[in-house]
Amino acid sequence: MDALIELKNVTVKFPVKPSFIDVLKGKPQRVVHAVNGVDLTVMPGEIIALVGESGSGKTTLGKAINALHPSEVVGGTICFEGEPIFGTDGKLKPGYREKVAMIFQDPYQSLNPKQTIEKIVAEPLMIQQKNLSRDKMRASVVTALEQAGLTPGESFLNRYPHELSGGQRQRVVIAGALIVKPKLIIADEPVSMLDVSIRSEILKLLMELRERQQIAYLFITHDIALAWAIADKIAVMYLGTILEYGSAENVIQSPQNPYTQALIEIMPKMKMRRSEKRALLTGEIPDPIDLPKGCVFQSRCPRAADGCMHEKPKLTLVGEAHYSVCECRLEEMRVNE
Amino acid sequence: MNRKYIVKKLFYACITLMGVLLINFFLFRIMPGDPVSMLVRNPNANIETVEKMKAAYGLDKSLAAQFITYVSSMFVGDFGTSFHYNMPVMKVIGDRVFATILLVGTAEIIAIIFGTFLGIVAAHKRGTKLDVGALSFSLVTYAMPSFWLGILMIAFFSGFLGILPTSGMTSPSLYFAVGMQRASDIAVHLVLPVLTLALVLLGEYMLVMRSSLIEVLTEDYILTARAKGFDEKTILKKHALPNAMIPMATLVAMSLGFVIAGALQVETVFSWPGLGRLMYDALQNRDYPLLQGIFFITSMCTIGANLISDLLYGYLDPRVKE
Amino acid sequence: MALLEVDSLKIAFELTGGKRLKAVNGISFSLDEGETLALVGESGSGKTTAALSLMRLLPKNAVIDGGEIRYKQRDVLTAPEGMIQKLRWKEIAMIFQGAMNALNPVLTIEKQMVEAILLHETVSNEAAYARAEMLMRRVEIDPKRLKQYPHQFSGGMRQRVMIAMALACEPKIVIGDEPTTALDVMVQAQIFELLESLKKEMGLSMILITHDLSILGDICDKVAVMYAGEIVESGSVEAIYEDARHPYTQKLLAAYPIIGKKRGLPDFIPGQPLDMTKPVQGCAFYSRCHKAMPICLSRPPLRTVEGAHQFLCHLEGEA
Amino acid sequence: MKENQFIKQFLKNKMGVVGFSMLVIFILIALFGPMIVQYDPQVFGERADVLNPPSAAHWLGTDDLGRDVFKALIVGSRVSLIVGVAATFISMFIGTSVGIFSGYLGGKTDNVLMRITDVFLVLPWLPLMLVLAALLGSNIWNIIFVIGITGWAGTARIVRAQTLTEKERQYIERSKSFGASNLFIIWHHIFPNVFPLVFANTILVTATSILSETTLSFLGMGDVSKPSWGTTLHFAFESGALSNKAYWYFMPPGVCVLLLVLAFTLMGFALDEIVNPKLRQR
Amino acid sequence: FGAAQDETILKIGVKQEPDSLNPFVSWEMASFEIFMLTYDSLVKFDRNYEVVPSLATSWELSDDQLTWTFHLRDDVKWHDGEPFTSADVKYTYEAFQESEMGMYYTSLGGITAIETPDDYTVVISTDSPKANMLQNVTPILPAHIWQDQPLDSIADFEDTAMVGTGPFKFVSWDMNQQVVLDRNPDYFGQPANVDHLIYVIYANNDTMVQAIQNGEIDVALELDYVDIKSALSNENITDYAYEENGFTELAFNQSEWSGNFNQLIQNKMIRQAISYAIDKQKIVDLVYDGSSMIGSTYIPPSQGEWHYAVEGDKLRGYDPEKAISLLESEGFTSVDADGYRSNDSGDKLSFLLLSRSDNTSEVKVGQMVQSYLKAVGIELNIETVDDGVLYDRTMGEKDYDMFIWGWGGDIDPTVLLNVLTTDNIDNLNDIFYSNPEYDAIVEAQTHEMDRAKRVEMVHEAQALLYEELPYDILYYAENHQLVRNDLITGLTPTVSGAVFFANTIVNYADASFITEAAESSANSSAPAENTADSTPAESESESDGGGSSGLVIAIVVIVVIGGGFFIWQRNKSKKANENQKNEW
Ligand SMILES: Nc1ncnc2c1ncn2[C@@H]1O[C@H](COP(=O)(O)OP(=O)(O)OP(=O)(O)O)[C@@H](O)[C@H]1O
Ligand SMILES: Nc1ncnc2c1ncn2[C@@H]1O[C@H](COP(=O)(O)OP(=O)(O)OP(=O)(O)O)[C@@H](O)[C@H]1O
Ligand SMILES: [Mg+2]
Ligand SMILES: [Mg+2]
Repeated sequence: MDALIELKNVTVKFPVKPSFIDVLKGKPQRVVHAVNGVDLTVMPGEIIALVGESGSGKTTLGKAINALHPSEVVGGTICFEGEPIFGTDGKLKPGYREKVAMIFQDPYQSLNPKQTIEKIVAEPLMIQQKNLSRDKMRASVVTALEQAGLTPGESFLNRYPHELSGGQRQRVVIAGALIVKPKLIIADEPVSMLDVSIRSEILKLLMELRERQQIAYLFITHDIALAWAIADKIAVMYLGTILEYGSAENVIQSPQNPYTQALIEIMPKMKMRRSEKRALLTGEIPDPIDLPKGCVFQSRCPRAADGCMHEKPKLTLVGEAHYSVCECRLEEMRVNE
Repeated sequence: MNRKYIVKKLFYACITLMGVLLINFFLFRIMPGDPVSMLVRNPNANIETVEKMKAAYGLDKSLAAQFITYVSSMFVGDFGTSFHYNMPVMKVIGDRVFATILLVGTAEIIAIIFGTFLGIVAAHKRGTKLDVGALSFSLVTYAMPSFWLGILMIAFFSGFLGILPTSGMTSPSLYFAVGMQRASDIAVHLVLPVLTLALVLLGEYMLVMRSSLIEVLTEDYILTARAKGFDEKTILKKHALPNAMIPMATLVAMSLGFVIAGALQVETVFSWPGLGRLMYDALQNRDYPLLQGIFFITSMCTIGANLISDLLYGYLDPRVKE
Repeated sequence: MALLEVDSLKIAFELTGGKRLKAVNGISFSLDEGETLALVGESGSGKTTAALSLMRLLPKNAVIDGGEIRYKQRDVLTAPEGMIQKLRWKEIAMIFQGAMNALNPVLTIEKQMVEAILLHETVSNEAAYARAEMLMRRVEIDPKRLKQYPHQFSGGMRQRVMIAMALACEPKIVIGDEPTTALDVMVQAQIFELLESLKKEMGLSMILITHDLSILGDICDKVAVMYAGEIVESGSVEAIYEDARHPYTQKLLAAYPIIGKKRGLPDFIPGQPLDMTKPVQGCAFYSRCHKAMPICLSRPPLRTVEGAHQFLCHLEGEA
Repeated sequence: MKENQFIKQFLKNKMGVVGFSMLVIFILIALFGPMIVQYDPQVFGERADVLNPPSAAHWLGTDDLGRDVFKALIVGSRVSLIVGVAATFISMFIGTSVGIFSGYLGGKTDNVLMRITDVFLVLPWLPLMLVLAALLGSNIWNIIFVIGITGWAGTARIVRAQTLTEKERQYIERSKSFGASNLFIIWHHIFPNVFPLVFANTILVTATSILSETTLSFLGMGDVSKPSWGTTLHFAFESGALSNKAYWYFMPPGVCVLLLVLAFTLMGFALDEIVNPKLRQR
Repeated sequence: FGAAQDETILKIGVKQEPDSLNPFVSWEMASFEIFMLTYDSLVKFDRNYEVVPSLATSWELSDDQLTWTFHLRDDVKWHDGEPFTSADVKYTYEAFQESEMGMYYTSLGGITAIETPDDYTVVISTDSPKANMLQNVTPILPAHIWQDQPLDSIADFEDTAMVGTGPFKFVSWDMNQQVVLDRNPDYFGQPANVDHLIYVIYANNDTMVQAIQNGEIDVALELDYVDIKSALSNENITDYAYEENGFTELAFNQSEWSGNFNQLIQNKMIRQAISYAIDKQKIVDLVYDGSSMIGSTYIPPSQGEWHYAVEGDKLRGYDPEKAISLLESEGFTSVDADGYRSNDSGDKLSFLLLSRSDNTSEVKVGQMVQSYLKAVGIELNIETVDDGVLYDRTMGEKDYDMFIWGWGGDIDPTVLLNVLTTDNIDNLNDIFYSNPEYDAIVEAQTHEMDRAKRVEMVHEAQALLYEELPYDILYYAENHQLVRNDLITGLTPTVSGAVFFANTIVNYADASFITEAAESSANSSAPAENTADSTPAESESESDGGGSSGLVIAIVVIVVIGGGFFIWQRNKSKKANENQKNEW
């Protein structure tokens, strides 16, 4: 099968707003290396979870795929169905936005409180298909709402976001993404703001949509347990770099990278943990403006060796469909039951 | 507070200043009414006299040439010669500065003290009669045209009660007085204009202080302070006020700049010999250099006050970085 | 005797428009010296409200509708204001939800820490500063940073500063109101590690408020599960994890995906939390319960499983 | 916030209701007053009619040309209101546009617009108004223009600040992810959300505009062919009402201005409390 | 401090401030008055405006009427002690003539040479007979101070001491506040009775009237009747009313330029119709409460015989019927819905009037004119503009039909008559009026040394203007001067009716305070150095009665409020200290 989307050596570098004095002194422009040479492939209908600590560049990468960053800051190539999404003139290929939608973390914040649900859901159509008639638009809105599990769709049209519960709001967000019939949805922590008791409701909806419409997901989360629960593949990100990538089973059950291992280790397990000492990482996280020369994780890595300081390790195949930048393979994890 | 912040603000202030200079110059050039016309509406003037005066004031040159002269002389502190007073603008202004500073300064101090105080009381006793009273009082003074308030003051204190002088800064009969006698004479003349100006300012200060404090009092860190076991007064003083003072301080600093120009109404009503009235007279006399000078000075004050308020902001609020 | 006892406490908020919101609806629990109690429940279940009432910090529109709070056998709710001021921080301290806003932005960390010490204890300034430095070291922040302002710290550090501050007067009880939400797993682990060691060292009692059941095992002794202002189930952590009886607790536990366990979607609870301005008939969980029965429309009894493990349900409950 | 909820909140606010009622009364007076009272500023009284104290024939006495003060106030309410509202419209339009574009577009646009705003902010507004009024001549449209053009800078600042927080909202990001243009976002998201603030500010700016008109007129820069409260005050002060103790002449117009401005201020204050939930009465 | 309690200060309230104290620059009445007090001229006027000796004791005119010889006093000293000589006169006259600056320059017109045969004789030659030679009151300046100043920069010269020979010495001028003069004890004429003279400058009539009622000033000048009404009931105040030497006119655009104005205004009959339509008496009644004289001819009645009184049916009274019939006979018969007239070719009787915004009386007059014209079917739109704009629009753009403004005159009528001469177009002639016949009469009268004949010629000129009507003279405003009769005595009005600002300084010499006691109650003063020092020094002495009660009030208010604040604070902290005993 052909890849739906393929990232090759994607980088995102935000220029740091220089201080006035620096401009006067003529200091060179500094940049935040938010994403640093990421290769990633998403197949149609696949769920890839992107996990990592705060600030590791997950959202930035998601937005890069959604072409939300100005093209100057994005490097490398992003291909959609085999073609680069930016033409040679630097313009986004028409129609791309209809294929890729994004869902954001906070359902309370992603809906304009001043608009009716109808307007919110219809917004992509208003932007992308300007000459659609009102009736057609309304019909599509109703369909999208019902697909997102808000039935009957009509009863929601004239409501305002504040009249809905958190879960319903997130469904509205999803309906807004569905209305353009996307092939890829980038979901940036879509459930982390919801109460645990209703999270799975939303996740279930996403899964169903995949089944029905063959939508692929780039699922961004910092909860590795959640990734384990729903994703086909997991990519572990740290400081803009993917440190480990592979099928969920492989990554969770036989993590190859010390960082992945630490992440798994530290997750609460819903067990009494009186006697165990937590395997905390020590050391400072490097500044994304001045990335270290070698491995980005060296400063906190329990197994950092001399070599890690000098050479940037590459993602290499460490098992079947399993890549890691590091092969410090631990003994099998205790979590294997 | 970091240096970057200061440098940036200074730079912006300079840009603003340049903008002011530009507007200042061209605004007065496009004004109708040849300034010399004010001098020649006299049976004895003739055309040569007018030409001579124009030449004397540099009005016969081209606009561009005038602008260059204007800016370059401004840099050496020369604001030209007042058409009307035939004196260096700086000197004319200099003579008035004291009166305005005295008036505005006293009024500001009173307004700040009582405005803040009332605001604190009202916010603290929110919803009580005290609050409603203070609030109504402030809203009314805020809504009052200041010149009218001045007229009422004169009508009541000078006309009806006859205890305070109507206008001016000194009694003519005490012209030769010195020392305490003079000081008390000025003080007596100061009462009504200061009261008027202070009342007008006070309303706004009170309202801002009140809402700023109310807002601060809902913040989580106030809850923290309460949880620490502090009594209400200490919380107010040590935790709420430093935060509530931030908008207040910037408002005061900014209004300090405006108030000099705003004193125009009060100075006109009370014949107070300050910059505000000078400005009004200069406008009537179409005294460009003088008007420019005053505009420049007051804009400078405002820019300065803005700068102070920015710096104050940076000082009071450690969060301000860039 | 228990250090702190709460007995059928009821708290309501008076809303504009005359409505009343019953945020806490007759809860009882107790806390012994050195014990850690977890108050869990979803958003809006009344956890923060209950905690604030312990220090009498409720907002002005809150009304205590009944019940009692006893600290060291003395009634907290009726104590004079001066006494309460002494109770606060010296006896019971609190780590607030969102340390971001709980620290005064215009005062240095040092000032905020020292002022509490000086208020409650008669020590010299130097001693207070020395204590602050010690506390900073204790929470693994360079004491030099005492001179800095809150905004200069990262979220995790601020949380640690808040913890250090809570410990400044060596209180008997520390209440942690969701001290780790919005933090990374890595930072969360650090903070639990810290709390745990502090607790051991200082013999603290703690009340930990959270909506995350999965972390309980890391740090708590007892759990009280709240739903709509009521404690629907309480007991030791083991009892809850292994022998949850209330359908709500059971469902909640199943809602967490656990690494290593079977892959697949976790469970969820359909429906929405109650509108607490409306009166509750019978069991508050009725509308969302998968085991709801007609009898649930009447008030459920409090059942005891064994020891301190109790739950509020018409069903006998099975594990 | 939904409209009816907003209205409910407003109705609960005593200050807002008082202010609103006062405003309604003034609007009614301005609308119908001139139709009911017959007042022609060009009809002068006789010598004996000059500066007469209040009587049954002249409820608020007569002015220096023997005309009825009460009727003059009724007729003058129109000008005061129209000038206040129209000038506010101009300054709100400029201020809101500048604020939104500056805040939303950021970068160089922001810098340039804000520097211009700064200049307008530091120029002494009252003298500037006087200068411009002198420049343009004092007919009512010029007065409106002058008040409008000098009063927008503060609004621009406030709107910009609000836009800055507004543009960080996720729904803006969401809209962008669908490929929305800047204008689309400004029109559909930014503007509706800064509107409550703009509205509350409008009310307060109206108060200021009315005061400005009064002040300009008082200082002799008003349009004498369209008598307003300010021009009435001007003539009162200039024709010896004060020394002649003609309180009926200089008190009522001032009180009218005070009440009208107070009406707007009260409403603005109430709106502020509604728009800014932290100030809301508990 | 050697506070001399018995020094007297005459305090005169004025609205006008000197524009400059340099006679080459100044134009204002206030400056003119100060120059009269500090300097002297060769001759001056007495109360009846008769010419009397001043620096010149006597003078002769040659038979050809072209050479004047003035004999000067030999006992005059400048304020700095230098002797006054004929060289000073020569310097002064030549300086004004050569610099061509200032208000005195034109009155020296026609002088061709000045010779000084000795220190106390001045011989002045003219090219033709100079009728106004003795009306020339140019102040004589001290050559020893001024002569080093180059004439082309004489405008910048600041004679800060204002050294003169006059009865008063200049002390200081604080702008917008006061001008202070001291008595010159060595004055060669009658020295003043008062020790000091202060002009107190007021921005507003009302406050000035209030001030004289409160006793803050002794004299208040330049007031309208409406301003002083309240003071008239005060028996301690005497009102001196006088006709201003000037008029307020409704001016009509007579420009040949055919731009943006209604040409109909150049029709004499329409102008006359307008004149008939206006009820001048009612204007005077309402705006001045009847206390001004309605206008007729060009030279005001206050100039005595120079004024031409129109008689019989030539006098245009208020007659709207007549106005309408005039308009109809000019073809303006059709009346539109608004009541405005036009003629068959569609020319509308619609005019634009400019009036000065800072002159409330004129604004009111404009409004009344508007309503009178409306009554006869003429539409009048009013724009109020400030003086500068008015000047621009009249002299520059000429886009007006009428305006209201006024002129003030001199003792000699020439100055006023000159305004409407063709020579003065683009200068003083603000309506571009040109009439060769008129020009000729005005020119001729300046050389007519026979007074009776000259009066005849001046009347002729006025009759012409009255008929042609370039200006409709609306009224001769009446002005009022108030004096505290309980404090000041010795004042006698001049023939004009005024006491001060009346082209003569006799009343400054005559004014004296009634008793020491009365004066010292309103005045306790200490002599200052030459210039007054406004920074308060540390010294103690009691302040005056009215002021101190105000001060007391101010202090009391502050103390009460401050005390309240303090007590509130104290109460708070007390409360907070309770309940602090128990431990948990
Ligand atoms: N617009 C921007 N300009 C400059 N730096 C940015 C920008 N957006 C993100 N960054 C930086 O890029 C890095 C990655 O940020 P990103 O938001 O992608 O992290 P994340 O993994 O999504 O974190 P979180 O879990 O907190 O959402 C961070 O260091 C962040 O500060
Ligand atoms: N000051 C207040 N006024 C009115 N209602 C309030 C107030 N504070 C809280 N409430 C309401 O009381 C109920 C309980 O709130 P509380 O903050 O105790 O919940 P919580 O369990 O802490 O939730 P979360 O997990 O979101 O912090 C909620 O419905 C809330 O809306
Ligand atoms: Mg993110
Ligand atoms: Mg909470």
